[in-house]
Amino acid sequence: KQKEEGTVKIGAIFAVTGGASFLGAPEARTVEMVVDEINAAGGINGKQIELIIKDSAANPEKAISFTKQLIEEDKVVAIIGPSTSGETMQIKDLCESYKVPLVAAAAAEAIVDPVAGYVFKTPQKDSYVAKWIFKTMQSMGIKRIGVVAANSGFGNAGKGQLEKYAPDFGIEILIAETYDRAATDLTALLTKLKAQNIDAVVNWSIVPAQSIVPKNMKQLGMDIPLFQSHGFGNIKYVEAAGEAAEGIIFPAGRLLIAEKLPDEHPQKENLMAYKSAYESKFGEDVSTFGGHAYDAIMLIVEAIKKADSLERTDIRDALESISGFPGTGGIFTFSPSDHNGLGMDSLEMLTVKNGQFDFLKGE
Amino acid sequence: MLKIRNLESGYDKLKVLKGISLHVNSGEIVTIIGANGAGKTTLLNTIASIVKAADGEIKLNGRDVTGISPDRIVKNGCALVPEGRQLFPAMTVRENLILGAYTLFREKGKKTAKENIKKIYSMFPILKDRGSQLAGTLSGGEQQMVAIGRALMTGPELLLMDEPSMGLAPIIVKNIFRVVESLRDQGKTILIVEQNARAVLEIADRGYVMETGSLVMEGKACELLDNNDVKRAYLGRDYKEFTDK
Amino acid sequence: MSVEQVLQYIFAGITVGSIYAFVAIGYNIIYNATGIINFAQGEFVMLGGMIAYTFSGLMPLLPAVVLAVLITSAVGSVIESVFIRRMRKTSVLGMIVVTIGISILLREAALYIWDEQIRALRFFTGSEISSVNIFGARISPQVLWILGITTIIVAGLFLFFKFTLTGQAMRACSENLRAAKLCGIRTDSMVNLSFMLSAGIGALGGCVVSPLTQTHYAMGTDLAIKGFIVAILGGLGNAIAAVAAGLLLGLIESFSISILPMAYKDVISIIILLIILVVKPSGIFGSRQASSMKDY
Amino acid sequence: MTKPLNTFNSLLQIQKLDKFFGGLHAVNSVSFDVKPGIIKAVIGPNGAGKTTLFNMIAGYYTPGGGQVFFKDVLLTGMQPFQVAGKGVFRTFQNLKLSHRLSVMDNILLGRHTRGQAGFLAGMLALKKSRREEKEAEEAVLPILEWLNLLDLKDTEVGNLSFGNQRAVELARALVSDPAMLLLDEPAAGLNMHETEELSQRIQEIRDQGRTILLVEHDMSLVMEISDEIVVLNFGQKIAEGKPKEIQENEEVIRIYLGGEDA
Amino acid sequence: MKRYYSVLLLTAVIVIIQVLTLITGKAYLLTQLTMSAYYIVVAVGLCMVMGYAGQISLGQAGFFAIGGYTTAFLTTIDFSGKAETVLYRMLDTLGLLITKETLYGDTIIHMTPWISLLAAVLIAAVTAYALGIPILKLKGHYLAMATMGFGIIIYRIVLGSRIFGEADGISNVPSFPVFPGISVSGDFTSRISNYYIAWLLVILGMLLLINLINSRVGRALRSLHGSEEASDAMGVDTSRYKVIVFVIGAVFAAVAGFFMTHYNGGIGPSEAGVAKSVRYVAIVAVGGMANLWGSLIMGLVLNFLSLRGVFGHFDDAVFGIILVFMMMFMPDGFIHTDVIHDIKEMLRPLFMRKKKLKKKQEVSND
Ligand SMILES: Nc1ncnc2c1ncn2[C@@H]1O[C@H](COP(=O)(O)OP(=O)(O)OP(=O)(O)O)[C@@H](O)[C@H]1O
Ligand SMILES: Nc1ncnc2c1ncn2[C@@H]1O[C@H](COP(=O)(O)OP(=O)(O)OP(=O)(O)O)[C@@H](O)[C@H]1O
Ligand SMILES: [Mg+2]
Ligand SMILES: [Mg+2]
Repeated sequence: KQKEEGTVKIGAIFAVTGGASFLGAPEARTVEMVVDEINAAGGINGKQIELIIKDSAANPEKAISFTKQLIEEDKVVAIIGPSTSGETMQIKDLCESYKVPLVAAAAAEAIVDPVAGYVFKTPQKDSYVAKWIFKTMQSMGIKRIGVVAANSGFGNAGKGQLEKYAPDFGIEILIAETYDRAATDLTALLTKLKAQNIDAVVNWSIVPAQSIVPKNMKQLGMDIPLFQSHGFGNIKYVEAAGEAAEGIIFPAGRLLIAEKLPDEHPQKENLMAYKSAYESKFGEDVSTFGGHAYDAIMLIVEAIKKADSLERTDIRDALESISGFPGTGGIFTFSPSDHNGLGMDSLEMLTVKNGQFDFLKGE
Repeated sequence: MLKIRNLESGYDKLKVLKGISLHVNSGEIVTIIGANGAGKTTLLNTIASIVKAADGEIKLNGRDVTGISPDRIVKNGCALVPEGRQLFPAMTVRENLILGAYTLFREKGKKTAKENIKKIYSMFPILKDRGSQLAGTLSGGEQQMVAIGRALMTGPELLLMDEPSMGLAPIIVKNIFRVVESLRDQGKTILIVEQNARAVLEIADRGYVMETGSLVMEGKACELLDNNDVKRAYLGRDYKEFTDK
Repeated sequence: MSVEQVLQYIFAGITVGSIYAFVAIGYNIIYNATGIINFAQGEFVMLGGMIAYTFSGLMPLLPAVVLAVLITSAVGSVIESVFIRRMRKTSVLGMIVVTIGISILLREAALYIWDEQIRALRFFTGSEISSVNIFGARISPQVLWILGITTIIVAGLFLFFKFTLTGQAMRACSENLRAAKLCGIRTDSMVNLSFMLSAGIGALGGCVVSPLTQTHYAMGTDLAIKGFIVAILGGLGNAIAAVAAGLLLGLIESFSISILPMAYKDVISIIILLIILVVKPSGIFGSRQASSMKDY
Repeated sequence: MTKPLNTFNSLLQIQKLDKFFGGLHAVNSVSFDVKPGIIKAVIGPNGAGKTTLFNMIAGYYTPGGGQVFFKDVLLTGMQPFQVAGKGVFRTFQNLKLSHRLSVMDNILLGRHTRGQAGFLAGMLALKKSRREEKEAEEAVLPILEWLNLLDLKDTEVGNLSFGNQRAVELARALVSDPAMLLLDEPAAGLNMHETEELSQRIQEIRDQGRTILLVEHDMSLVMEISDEIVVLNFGQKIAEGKPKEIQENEEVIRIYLGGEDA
Repeated sequence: MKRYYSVLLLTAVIVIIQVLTLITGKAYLLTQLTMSAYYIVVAVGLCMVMGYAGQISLGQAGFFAIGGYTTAFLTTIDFSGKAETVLYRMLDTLGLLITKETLYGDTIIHMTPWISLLAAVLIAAVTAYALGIPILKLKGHYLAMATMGFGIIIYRIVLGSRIFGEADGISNVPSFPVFPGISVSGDFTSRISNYYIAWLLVILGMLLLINLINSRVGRALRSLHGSEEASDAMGVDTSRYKVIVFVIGAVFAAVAGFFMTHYNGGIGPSEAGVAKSVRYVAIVAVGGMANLWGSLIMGLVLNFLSLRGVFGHFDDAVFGIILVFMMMFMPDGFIHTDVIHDIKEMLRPLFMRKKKLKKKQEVSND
C-alpha cells in the first residue's frame, strides 16, 4: 500500500498479439524499456512509474474493457495506446468523459479531429504523408497513379487522405483498390493496375504486403516507381522484399536515418538514444511504430514532470502546453486546437539504396 | 487352440464378463448361446482384443495373447466376423475383401491373397457381381457375406463368428452353416455365437450357455439340444415344423 | 482484356491456387485416414517456412528444407500420438474443436519462438526481381517450383492411395476403425503415418511458397480456411480433386479481381462455394454416392 | 387405445413401384394391397428389394415409378415425417435410435405426431405444452410395461443390448397409436425364445386393430403369424398368398426357403 | 417446477455477486460481468443449435455482428439538418427520434434503438431462415464449412464497406433507453442497472431454452442429434426444426450483439471474425455440448477472465490449452452431472484399500 502511494500509475493498451502485432509488439517493448530506464534513473519527480500493459490483440471490445479497468480499477493517471485507429476511436469518448489523458500511438486523423480535450496522438498525420508523396511526385513529373491499400484502419485512412489531396497537386488517381491485410499474393491486383496507364503506384499498408507489392511488381515487369506509406519504417521489411525493395520511395520520421542526421539536428540525441538502447536490448531493428510509443510515454512523463501533480486534469493541461519537445516522430508542439503537435517538417522523404534507408534528396 | 481362464471385462462402469473360462480344441465348432445382453458379443470382442480384458487370461495356441493389440491377434491366426457387419461402407466390395487380406499381403504376397479372393467369390458368387459396388449400398444379407468373406481373407485358423445368420434368407443361412461345417472340414476352428440355436447346435461339436456374464452350462451339442432347460429358454419351435408338413 | 492480361490473371490464379491446393492436400491425407479435418494444417505450412528460414541461415537451402520437412513431420506425429489418439471416440464436432485448439497452440508457440516478424526464405532460383516471360505474361520462377512440386506430390499420392495396400489401409481406418483393426491393420501407426505425411507435405508447401508469400506466425488461419474451402470444393478425401479445386478457386479469385473490388474477393469465392455445397455437397469432383455412405 | 376404423377395403395399395440404382433394377413394378387389420409379410432372398420397398413406402426413397396409397391418400412424394403423420410408422433393419437419450425419451419421441405444441408453446411452457407432455408420459407407461422396459426407462439407449434396443424401437413405433406398422426384420438378433415372445406381441398388436407389414427372414415367425405373404425376387413379385400356399410354392422353395437339407 | 430451481439459484447468485462487489468496493468488476453476460446469451443460443439439435455453426459471430452493426449503423445516422426529409417527419411524428448532445458540443438527432432492435432481430431471423433452408441439409464438416463461410462473408462485408466503418468499425453509438430513466450504456453511473439488464437477458434466455428443451419440440430436437432418420420416421419435420433452432440461435446472437453494441458504445469488425465464432463453439464444447448450464458457466468464466486481460499475451494460448485439455479429458464438459460420480469412482480405490487392509488385519488378528 505504501509503495502504491509513491508510484505513478500509467496504463497502456497495445495490440501485442493478433493481427496488428507488428505495431503493438515493438510498442510494448519500447514502453517497458523506457519505463525501466526512467525508474532506474530515479523515476519522475522521485516517484517510480508503475506501468500496466494490456494486450488487446486489436479487439475494440477488449480495448473498451481494458480502458474502464485501467481507469476505475487501477486508477491510472494516463493511458498510452491503443495501437490501431479503430480501437482508439472506440475509446476516445470514454477517455473524454472520464477525463483521463490518452496519448494514442495510432495514426488516424479522426483521433484528434474533432479535438477531444483529453485525447492526443503521436504519429504524424496521414495528410502530411499524403502531401509529401504528392509533392515528390510533382517534382518527378508523375501525373497518373494507382493506389493500393490494405484493408486495415491504417490502410483505409491513408487511402482516404490520398484521394482527398490528389486534386490539390494535380495528380489523378486512375485506380484505387484495397486488399486483405494478410494477403499473400497480389499479382492479380497489380495486373489490374498494370493495365491502366499509370506513372507510379502508391501502396499504403503495414506488413506483410509492403514487401509483397514490390516483389510482385518486379515479377510482373512493372518498372514504374513505387511509393509506400510511412508504414514501411522498418529495415526488416526491406530485407523481406530483397532486391525488389531498391528504389522504393516513402516518407517517414527521422528515426530510420538517425545516424545520417547532422549532429546539430535537435532530434538526433533522442533518436540515437532510443535507437541504440532498443537495438542493444532486443537485438532487433527499431521501427517507427516503437517510436510512436516512445514519444507517447516520453510526452506523458514530460507532462507529469511539468505539472508536478498526479491529477489527471493537471497532466492534461501540462500536455497541451508542451512545446518544442523533440521526439522520434518530430518536434511536438501541442495547443488546444492541435493535439498532434507535429508539422509537415516532421517527415523526410526516404528511399532504399543498397538495402539501406537513405534520404531521397541525396540523389 | 483357444483357452480362456477367468476372463473379466466390460465397458467403463459396466462389468459384463464375470469370470469366463472356456476352451476350444483344434478343428472344433464350438457355440455359445444365450439371451440378449448376456455378454456374448463382449466375449468375442475381448478375445479379438477390441475390448480390453480387465482380468484373466486368453491363450491362443498355447501363447498368451491377453492384452496384445488387435492386429497381432489377427497375425496369430484369429479373425472375427463382427456383429453388425462393420464394413467399410464407402469402399467397394472388392476393396473390403482385399483389406481383409492385409496381413496376408504383407506376409505371403499378392498371390495367396488373390487366390483367397477367388475362393470367397466361389463361396458367395453374388459378391463377384457386386465387386465394384460400394459396400454400404449392399442389401443386409450381401453385407453379411462380405463380412464373412473379409474375415476369411485373413486366412485364420480360428474364426470367431458373431451371429453370422442375422438377417439372412433361410437358404443362405443353410449355406452359411454349410460353409462353417466345410471350414471345419478344412481344419479350421470355429467359435460361433448364434441366436438360431437349434441350427447351430446341429452342426456344432460342443456348446456353452451364457447367462448375464457367466457360463452356466457346457456340453456336447447333442446333449444341449436335448436338455430341457435349454429347450425351453433358447430353442423354441423350428420353422421346419411348417415346411415339413 | 488482352491475351497477355488474361494469361497474367491465369498465372496469378495458378499461383494462389496451388498454395491453397497444398493445404488442401494435407487435409485430405489426414481425412482419408481418420475422417478428421485437421484445422492445424495451416500451421504445418507456417512451421515449414519458419524452420527452413531458421536453418537457411546455417546451411544451404536444400538441407534446410529437408530438415524443416522432417521436423514438421515429427511435430505432426507427436500431435497425433499425444492428442488425437486419445480423442478418437468423439464426434466430428469434437474433433473440429480439438484441432482448432491445437492450431491455436501451435500458432502461439511459433509466436514465442520466432516473434511476430515476417520472414521470407531465399528464392530457389533467381531472386525477387527475376521473372520468366511466357507469351508476354510474366511469372516468377518460384511459381514454377510450386507447380512442379505440387504435380509431383499429387501424382505420388494418387498412386499411393489407389494402388498401394498401405494407402488403402489408411482409407480403411477412416471408414471404420474397428473393422480396420479386425483386418489386422495397425490402425495407430496408420493414423500416425497420415499425420506425419500431411505435416511433411504442409511443411514442404510452406518452404516453396515462403519466398513469394513470406512466412508469419499467424498465416496458418487464413490458409486453413482457404484450404478447407478447397478440400470441400474438390470433394473431401480426393487429393487430385483438391488440386483442381485449388486452381479453380485461385482462378475465380483472380478473375473476380479483374471485375470487382478486391475487398470482396472472398465474398465471391465463398458464395460460389455455398452454391456448390447446396447443389452438390459431395464437391465438384466428389462422388455423391461415396459421400452419402459417410455418416455425416 | 382406439381402434382405427376398418372401412377401407385395402388400407395400403402399392401400385407398380419401381426403383433403379444405377443399372440395378432393385424394385421392378411391384404391386400388392394390404387389407386392414392383417399381418402381411414380405419375404425374399437377400437383396430382393424388400428394404428398398419399405424405404419407398415410408418416403425415404422417391420411386422411379408407381404409387403408394394409404387410406386412399397418395403417399408417394411425401417426406418421411409426413408419412408418419398419416399414421404409418416403421422400424429399421439396422436400428436407428438416439443413443445418448434415455429409453423413455426415445419412446416418447414416438408420440411426436400426437402433439401440437410448437416452438413458441414449448419456450413459453404454455399450458398446452405441459399438458401434452403429461399425457404422453402416461400413455407410454403401459407400453413400457408390456415390453418389459419399465426398469430400463432411464437408461441411455446406447448401453442396452441389441435385443433391448429392438424392443425400444418397437415401443417407439407403437406409442403413437399408429394405424399401420412397417417392421423391417424385427426378429433379427433375437433367439428363438425371444422370437416367440415377439411373435406373441406382433399378434397382440394386430388384435388391437393395427395393420402390419413385415419383412423377416425368420420363417418360424413369418409362417406362424402372417395372414398373407408376398415374395420378391430380384425386385419382382413372384408369389403372393397365404402362408400355406407360399410354403408349397416350388419356386419359393427353390430360391428362398431351400429344399430339405439339400 | 423443479426445472426452475436452478434458474432461481442463478438469480440469487447474480444478486449476491452484485451486493458483494458493492460491499467490497469492487463494483468495477460488474463491467466485465456485464459484457460476459451478453456473450453468454450467444453461447446458450448456440448450445441449443449445437448441443441439442446437433448442428454445428461456425458462423455465430456473423449473427452477433448483424445485431450489433444494424443498430450501430441505424442509430448513428444523424438527422440534424435533415428535418425536411420524409423519413425524418415520419419518425418525428411517431416520436421515434432522440436528440442528444455530444461531448464536443454538437447536437445530433438519431432514431430510437427500439427501431434498430426490431430491425436487428428481423434481419438476423430472416438471414438465418434463408440461409438455414439450404445449408442445414448439410452435415458435419460440410455444415461447419458452410456456416463458417457465412461468417466470413459478414466479416468481409463489414470490413469492406464504408458505411460500416471498414476496419475501424462504428463508434459513438448512443445509449439505449430500455425503461424510462434506465438505459443500456457503458456509462459509469449506470453500471449496476446495466449489470442487471444484461443478466436479466440471460435469465430470460435460459428460461425460454429450458422450457424448450423439456417440451415435445425439445425432445424431437435432442433425438434429431442422435438419428435424423429415426426422427423423420417418427413424424418429426427435421428440416423445419433444424431451421427454426438455427433461427433461434441467430436471434439470440443478434440480440446479444445489439445490447453489447449499445453497452460498449460501438462495435468493430473483430466481433464478426471467425476467431470469435470459434470461441463461441469452444465455450459450448467445453461446457459439455448439450448442457446449457455448462455453456453459461464456461461462457462466464472464460469471457470474464479474458476481458479482464488476466491471460495477458497468452489469451489465445490459454484458450487453446483449455480447449484441447477439456476435449481430451472431459469431453462431456466440466459441469457434467457425472463429475460427482467420477470423483467417487476415483476415490473408491482409497477406501477399498483401507477396507482390504482392515480385513487383512482382522484375518491376521484371528
Ligand atoms: N459399448 C458399450 N458400452 C456400454 N455397455 C455396453 C456396450 N456394449 C454392450 N454393453 C452392455 O454389455 C452387456 C452385454 O452386451 P453384449 O452385446 O455383449 O450382449 P450379447 O450377449 O451379445 O447380446 P445380443 O444377443 O443382444 O447381441 C449389455 O448389458 C449391454 O448393455
Ligand atoms: N443406395 C443404394 N445404392 C445402390 N444400390 C442399392 C442401394 N440400396 C440398395 N441397393 C441394392 O438394391 C438391392 C435391394 O436391396 P434391399 O436392401 O432392398 O434388399 P433386401 O431385400 O432388404 O435384402 P436383405 O434381406 O438382405 O436386407 C440390393 O442388391 C442392394 O445392393
Ligand atoms: Mg451380441
Ligand atoms: Mg433389407
